[in-house]
Amino acid sequence: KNEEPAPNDDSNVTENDNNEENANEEQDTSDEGGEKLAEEQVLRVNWGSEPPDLDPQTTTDQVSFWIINATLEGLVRLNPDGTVGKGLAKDWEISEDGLTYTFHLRDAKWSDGTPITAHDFEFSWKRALNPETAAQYAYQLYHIKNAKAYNTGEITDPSEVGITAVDDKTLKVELERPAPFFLSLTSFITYLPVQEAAIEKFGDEYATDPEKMVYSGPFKIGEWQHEQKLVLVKNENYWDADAVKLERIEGSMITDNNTRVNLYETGQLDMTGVPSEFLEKYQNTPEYQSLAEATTWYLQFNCEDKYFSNLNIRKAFAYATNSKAYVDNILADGSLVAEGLTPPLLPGKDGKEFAENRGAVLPKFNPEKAKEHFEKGLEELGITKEQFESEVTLVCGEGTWWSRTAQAVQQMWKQNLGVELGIEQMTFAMRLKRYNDKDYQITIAGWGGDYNDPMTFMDLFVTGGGNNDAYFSNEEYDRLIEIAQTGSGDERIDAMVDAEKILAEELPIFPMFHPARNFVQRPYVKGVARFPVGCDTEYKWAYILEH
Amino acid sequence: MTEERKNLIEVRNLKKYFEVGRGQVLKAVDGVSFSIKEGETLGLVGESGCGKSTTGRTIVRLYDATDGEVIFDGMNVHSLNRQELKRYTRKAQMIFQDPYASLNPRMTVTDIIGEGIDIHGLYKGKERQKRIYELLELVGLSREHANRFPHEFSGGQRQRIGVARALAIEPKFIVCDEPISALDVSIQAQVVNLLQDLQEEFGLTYLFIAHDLSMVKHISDRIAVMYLGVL
Amino acid sequence: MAQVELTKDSFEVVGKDIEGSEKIVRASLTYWQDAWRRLKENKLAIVALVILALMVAMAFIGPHLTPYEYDYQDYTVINKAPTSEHWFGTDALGRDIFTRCWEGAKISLFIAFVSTIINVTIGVIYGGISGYLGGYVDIVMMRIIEIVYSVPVLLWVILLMVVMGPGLKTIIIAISITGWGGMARVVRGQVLQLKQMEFVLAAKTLGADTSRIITRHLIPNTMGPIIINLTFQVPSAVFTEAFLSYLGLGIQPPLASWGSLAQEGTLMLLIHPYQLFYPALLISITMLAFNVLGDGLRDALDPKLRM
Amino acid sequence: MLRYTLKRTAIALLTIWVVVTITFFLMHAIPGDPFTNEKKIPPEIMENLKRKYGLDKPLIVQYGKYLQNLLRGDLGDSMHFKARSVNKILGESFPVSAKLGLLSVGLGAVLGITFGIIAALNRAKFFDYFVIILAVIGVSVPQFVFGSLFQWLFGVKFQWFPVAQWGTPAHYVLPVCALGFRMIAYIARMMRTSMLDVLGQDYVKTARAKGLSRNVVIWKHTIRNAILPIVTILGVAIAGVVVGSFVIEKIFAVPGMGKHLVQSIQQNDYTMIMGTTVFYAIILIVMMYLIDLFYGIVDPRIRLD
Amino acid sequence: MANNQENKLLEVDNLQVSFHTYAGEVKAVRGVSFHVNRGEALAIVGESGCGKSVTAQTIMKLIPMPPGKIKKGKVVFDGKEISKYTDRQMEKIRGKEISMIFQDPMTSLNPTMKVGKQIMEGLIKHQKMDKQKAKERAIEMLRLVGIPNPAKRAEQYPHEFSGGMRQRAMIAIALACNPKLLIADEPTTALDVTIQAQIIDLMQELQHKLNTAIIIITHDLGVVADIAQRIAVMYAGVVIESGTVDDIFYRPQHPYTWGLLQSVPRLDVKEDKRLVPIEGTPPDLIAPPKGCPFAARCDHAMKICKEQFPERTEIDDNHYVHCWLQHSMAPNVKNPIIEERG
Ligand SMILES: Nc1ncnc2c1ncn2[C@@H]1O[C@H](COP(=O)(O)OP(=O)(O)OP(=O)(O)O)[C@@H](O)[C@H]1O
Ligand SMILES: Nc1ncnc2c1ncn2[C@@H]1O[C@H](COP(=O)(O)OP(=O)(O)OP(=O)(O)O)[C@@H](O)[C@H]1O
Ligand SMILES: [Mg+2]
Ligand SMILES: [Mg+2]
Repeated sequence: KNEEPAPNDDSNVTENDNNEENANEEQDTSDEGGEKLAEEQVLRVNWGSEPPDLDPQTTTDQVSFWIINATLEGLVRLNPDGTVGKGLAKDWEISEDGLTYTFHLRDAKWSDGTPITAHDFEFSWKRALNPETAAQYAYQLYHIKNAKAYNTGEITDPSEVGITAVDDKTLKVELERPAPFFLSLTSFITYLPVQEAAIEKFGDEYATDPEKMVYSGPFKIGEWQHEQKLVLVKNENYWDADAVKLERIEGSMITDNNTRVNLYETGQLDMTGVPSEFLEKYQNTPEYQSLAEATTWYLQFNCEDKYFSNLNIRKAFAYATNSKAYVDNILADGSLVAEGLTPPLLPGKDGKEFAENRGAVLPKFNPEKAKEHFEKGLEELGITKEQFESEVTLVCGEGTWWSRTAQAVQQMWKQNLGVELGIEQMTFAMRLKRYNDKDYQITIAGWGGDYNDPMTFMDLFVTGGGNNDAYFSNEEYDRLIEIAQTGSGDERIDAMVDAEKILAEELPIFPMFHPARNFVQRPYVKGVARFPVGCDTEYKWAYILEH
Repeated sequence: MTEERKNLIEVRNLKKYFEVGRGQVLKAVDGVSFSIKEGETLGLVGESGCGKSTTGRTIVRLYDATDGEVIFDGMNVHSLNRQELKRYTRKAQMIFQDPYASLNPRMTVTDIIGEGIDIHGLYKGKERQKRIYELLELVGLSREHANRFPHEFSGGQRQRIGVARALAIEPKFIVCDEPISALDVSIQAQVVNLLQDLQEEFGLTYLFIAHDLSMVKHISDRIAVMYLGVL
Repeated sequence: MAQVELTKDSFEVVGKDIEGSEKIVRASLTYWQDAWRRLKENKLAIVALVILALMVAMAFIGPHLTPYEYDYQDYTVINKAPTSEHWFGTDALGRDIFTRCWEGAKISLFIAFVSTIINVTIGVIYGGISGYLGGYVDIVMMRIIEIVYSVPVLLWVILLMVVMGPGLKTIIIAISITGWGGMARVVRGQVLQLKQMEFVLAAKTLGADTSRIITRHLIPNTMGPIIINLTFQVPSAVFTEAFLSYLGLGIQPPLASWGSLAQEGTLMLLIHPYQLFYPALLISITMLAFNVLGDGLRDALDPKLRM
Repeated sequence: MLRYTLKRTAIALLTIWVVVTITFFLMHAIPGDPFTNEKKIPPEIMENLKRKYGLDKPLIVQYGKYLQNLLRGDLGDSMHFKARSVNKILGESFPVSAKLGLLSVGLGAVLGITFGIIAALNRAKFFDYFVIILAVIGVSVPQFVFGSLFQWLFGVKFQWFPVAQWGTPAHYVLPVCALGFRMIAYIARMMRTSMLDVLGQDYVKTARAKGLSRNVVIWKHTIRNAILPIVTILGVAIAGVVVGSFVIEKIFAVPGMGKHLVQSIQQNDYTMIMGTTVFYAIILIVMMYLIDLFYGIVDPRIRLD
Repeated sequence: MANNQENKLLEVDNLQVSFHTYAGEVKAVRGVSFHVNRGEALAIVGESGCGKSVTAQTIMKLIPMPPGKIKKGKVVFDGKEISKYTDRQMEKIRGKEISMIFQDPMTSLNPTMKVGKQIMEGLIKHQKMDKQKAKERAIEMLRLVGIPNPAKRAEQYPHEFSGGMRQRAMIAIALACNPKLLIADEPTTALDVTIQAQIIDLMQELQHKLNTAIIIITHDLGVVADIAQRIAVMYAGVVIESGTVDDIFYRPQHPYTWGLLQSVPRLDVKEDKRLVPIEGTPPDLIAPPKGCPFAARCDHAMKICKEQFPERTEIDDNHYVHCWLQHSMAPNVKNPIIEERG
């Protein structure tokens, strides 16, 4: 999914998503043995901003994700430990070839009391693919047979799409090609069903008002004061209502970092992300927690640029970048130094994380080598350092965080490479235009995983890939990714490990670090599950201890 | 008064109306006719508010006439184009009623007197300076005063600066709009004497506006009395 | 009064001495010399002027008073409160705030001066023309100001950034896009009054054209309000720049301006207040100096206060 | 009067049209579109989106359509807040901003004018210096500093007022103060100058010569004449402040219009950009008109024509 | 005159007023003394800038402070030393006991208040009239000062008045409350002759009916002759000669007074006679000369004149002069005025 904005960046107003409000606390999901529940099961959180769109098929932003995830139920719902748990599907079968999934739905009801059927799923998924819906995340469904063709207008008959409600309780899904992560993907927001009747009834008005939606998840929207407050209340019609302890989730919409912290300080929030500025204050308190995030920040080189098409130049900048010093000193918040593109937490083989299978593949910080490569590169290009300096800039986004990172690496290069580059800070739209126009040389970019598989990172840099802003092109890499996409089991993982090595060798990007999610949470708040990918905060199992 | 002297300026049925909101019209000057011969002084008197200043200002084209003609030296002042108008301003000048208000407080005397010279490009550089000194001395001030500001002068001296400014571009005709009524007696005398001296020396023609009959009588060859916009 | 002894001699008639009496005791000076003299007599204004001069001087000297470059990062002293090594403390990248403050002074003062000059020039001329010509010209010109105010300035700024690329020039133009409007309106108001004054009519009689009347007669007499307004424009330029920086449209890092330093400092307000304090202090001192100097200037240029 | 009003209205409409036109084309000239995320959308989907929002048509057609809708008072649907119309968003956020803005202008005007008057009456005395310093602090310390400081001091430290958010009048206090502070400073400074000017006028002397008490002289003869420049400032200030302050709304989590002014541009939310612009333009023009009317009321010498 | 003490309404004693400006201390009034009896009219004449207005405004405590400052001297009105009064105490005197007509009618009226209202204000305050009565009285006053159609005019703003009318409105304000003392600072400059005569009549009527004392400041000697009983001639911040009207017009002693009288054009003198101006300008009050301030412009100046300010010489009971020519050692100078008028 989206490239995350800078963690704890104060400028998150500019982006659709907003993830400062996260935490992951797997250890808290234990039973409440010996714990006494509080009388009032009210959790006070900060959504960060107004959810722009609560229609699961069209929405794209993090805030809406949290709310939709809490109010709608999919076929599956991730367990607190990240494994696939049961949702509306009570069980399912996967065909041998991995191409056909058959889901059996349980008896569950919408919040208005009507039963939830397989037809709702068929309707919703096809709705996501219908070109008229113009769902941005329609491509999340492209794994399904003919989904892309239908969405792009190549075919117009929705019945050709591999989604069929066999009967009220059975949903059959045919895939274009095997996708081992498809099951977990059905918990993704775009896959969550809306009630057909509600869409017909409310039309464009759907999800504009708590009264104009029908819920299937653990919570309903109780109150929605635009741009101020959105309150979730328990949905008594939820199939697993017994497991839901919280009565209310009171969510405010606060963007400012200082304000969030101040509200936490004065007891008006039960949890909040900790902006980097406040780390020192909270780092040593019991309320502070830091979790890894399935996100990677990297230097990205434009491989079609006059200078950065030269491998030696790219290598020079990679060797000259001391990620560890940056992570330890500037971030100092539990972020991890990157050892490859794919962050930890994503599954690999042998019961280990992919990152472990891969190991550390990146060039290690080495100023001597950096200079060597730089000299060589300049020679190959036939230019002087001054020329290089005068023409090359580092492009970065707006906001304090971004500029700080840019300044840190810029200084590293100045000290280690003797090259002083200019920094160009700009707005998101301007930066994107520069990327699209191939009109940049180096930039700082980040990528956050969409689903629980290394592929969510690895397919980034295939030739002509939509998000391949490095304009990297390598046949071997493309081949390996192809194998990983169509293959299965260990073969996939090995192919992706090899692909990582190519990235580390060819360096279209130089991964720097995986940010941590830092937050404070009152000790009496338990059971909030946090995930590294997708909708990252799960409130279903949360509860409040007596305090 | 010698008959052969020709009329320098002829005002024929001059009208000047002001629009005072909501379509109402104030007839400040309503059909005034008179003529002034070369070298003559015409005194214009009348009650306060009867349109004397307006007449004067319309003659030098500070206002556009609503109707009527001002013939100066054979040409109609109100149908001149820009170029001709500039030439006309060289010949007809005005001394203003209020010596305090009519000098720009942020200009030196040199600048004030020199302005007309610059506009009409009469003299440049050293000659300009020389001319300004001449003018200062002519109106009874000294070179010393050239670099000073209006506020450093007494009322009479200011009025004299106003006269020097008018004379700087060597006009033939000067409208003197109550040049003295704001001054005290001793200074009034200075200014009036100065005007008379200049008339003798350069053969200037004056339209002398005042409400003080005794002063007008003292200076004028002929007197016209205005009442409610008409003579 | 000490009595002078009266002798016959004392009563010798000497007659009048006009030259002596007409001599105004003060030396003759030009307008600006005179204003300067008056300004010099205003001690407060001189103090302000000295402070401003010091600020400018420090902008050049300040960064060299420390062994650090403004962009030198020392990871061992991140976010350290002021010490004898780092007089204003260090920031989140371990840079010396003292050095950065003075480096920032260069930029902020430059932006403040230049954009203020541009704003004042455009605003004054525009307002002068609008007020003097009046009528339909005035109506149209005032509507143009409304239009310029209404079209979101950020759109212009972004367009500028795209077309011209980031940089001081772009920032200054961006700040100037709307900055002149307020000044224009103030000047117009004054000119509407002034143009009725007789000295303007007098200039007209001399055949002065419009541009001459506006520049030589009207504008100099509007100096008071212009200066008051100007002292408000200076901080406003500094903060507009900070806001642009905040949106990624301002000064490019690692350079910093006072505005962006203060902006960053605010993030640290609750933890490391000194990071805000010093830039804010410098801004405030400068603005105070500007204001006091402005007051002094206004008095010095105001004929009512002259004798 | 009627004719004048009609004339002004016609000119105002023309002005708004120009604003709309410039903004419309400017907004399309800058990079980006409403749907671009960091994560790029496949081009086919982008086409679907553009078709849905009518962005696939030639610009001039879109412009014509927009004008048409505008004439009907329909500002369209926001492209960011998918299911909310611009009319609705403005309808919800404007009253909040307006309340906040008017309160702060009110505070600024009342205190600013009072301070200005007192300072002028005590020229070169303690209170005068106090006001000058206050004014300098007010204009030289950025608003975000005041916002953050007030929040921390009165919200966290002393807990006198709510830290942030909107609701009860107690919530208004801090943002109003933070916004108002600058106003107070600005107005006090202007009022002081203006008062000093008027106090030196002869007619004030006349009033005193009549034996009127100091208060009557100040209230009836001085303030009215000194207030004109303040009215000029206030008019523009009100227009600026009732549409909200981005910074203050962000700090105090106020659900106002200010954020939309900035955000809509950052998000390329076309309809929202247009909507806020038109809205602001109308307010500004109305304020200007009111100023002119007010001029006439305060000072009978100023005629409307 | 024995009735002096009770009869004296106002006494100004050695008044010194300065203005502090950047350029230095402007010594506008440098020791002025005079008195006004009840029902009497005193004229103060003198060249522009000699301190007439400042003196008048100091009596009312209306000079701006700062920059103005009363350095010395006292003002006694009706037995009360009002120079010691606070502003608040002065409020009871101003308008009611002493009222003033200001020199500049253009700027002395509040531009944003209807003329009628401006007249009413004082009436309501001092005469405790209600609004209706005050309004009637205000209209009455306007009629008295010769403004046609007063009821309509009362509803107009000052800018709708012509210069002359504004001056008359000022006069109406000052006369409205029947003060004991009226200070009129050049009340008739902007008026044409007929109106001027009307106003003078009005003031005289007031003087006779209500026994009002008047200080009239003017440079129009014609007016002085009509209304005043006594004249004080000021020059550069000091009174240099004072006496009855006849004293000053027919037996003036100071060369400056002579100059003043000679520079007035008169309808009775034959046309082409040139006016005789006083040449030169008054001294700069920042650095006034230590001797007689007129010395530099005086045909008869002597060495001593430049050294020392002449002492007061009493010519007769009410007539005194400060001039060294009065000194026994001074040469005899023939008095041009006495010559001319016999
Ligand atoms: N710009 C103007 N707009 C409207 N009315 C005007 C204007 N100028 C003059 N008037 C009016 O025209 C009439 C004549 O005015 P003018 O100034 O000519 O009088 P005046 O005879 O010179 O009087 P004074 O002796 O006071 O100078 C007056 O009623 C005046 O109010
Ligand atoms: N506010 C002030 N600040 C400084 N100097 C002042 C001030 N008011 C008056 N003066 C000076 O005091 C002196 C006396 O002024 P005053 O107004 O009494 O003159 P005047 O005799 O009334 O003259 P006029 O006939 O012009 O009215 C002048 O030199 C004047 O410049
Ligand atoms: Mg006139
Ligand atoms: Mg006077």
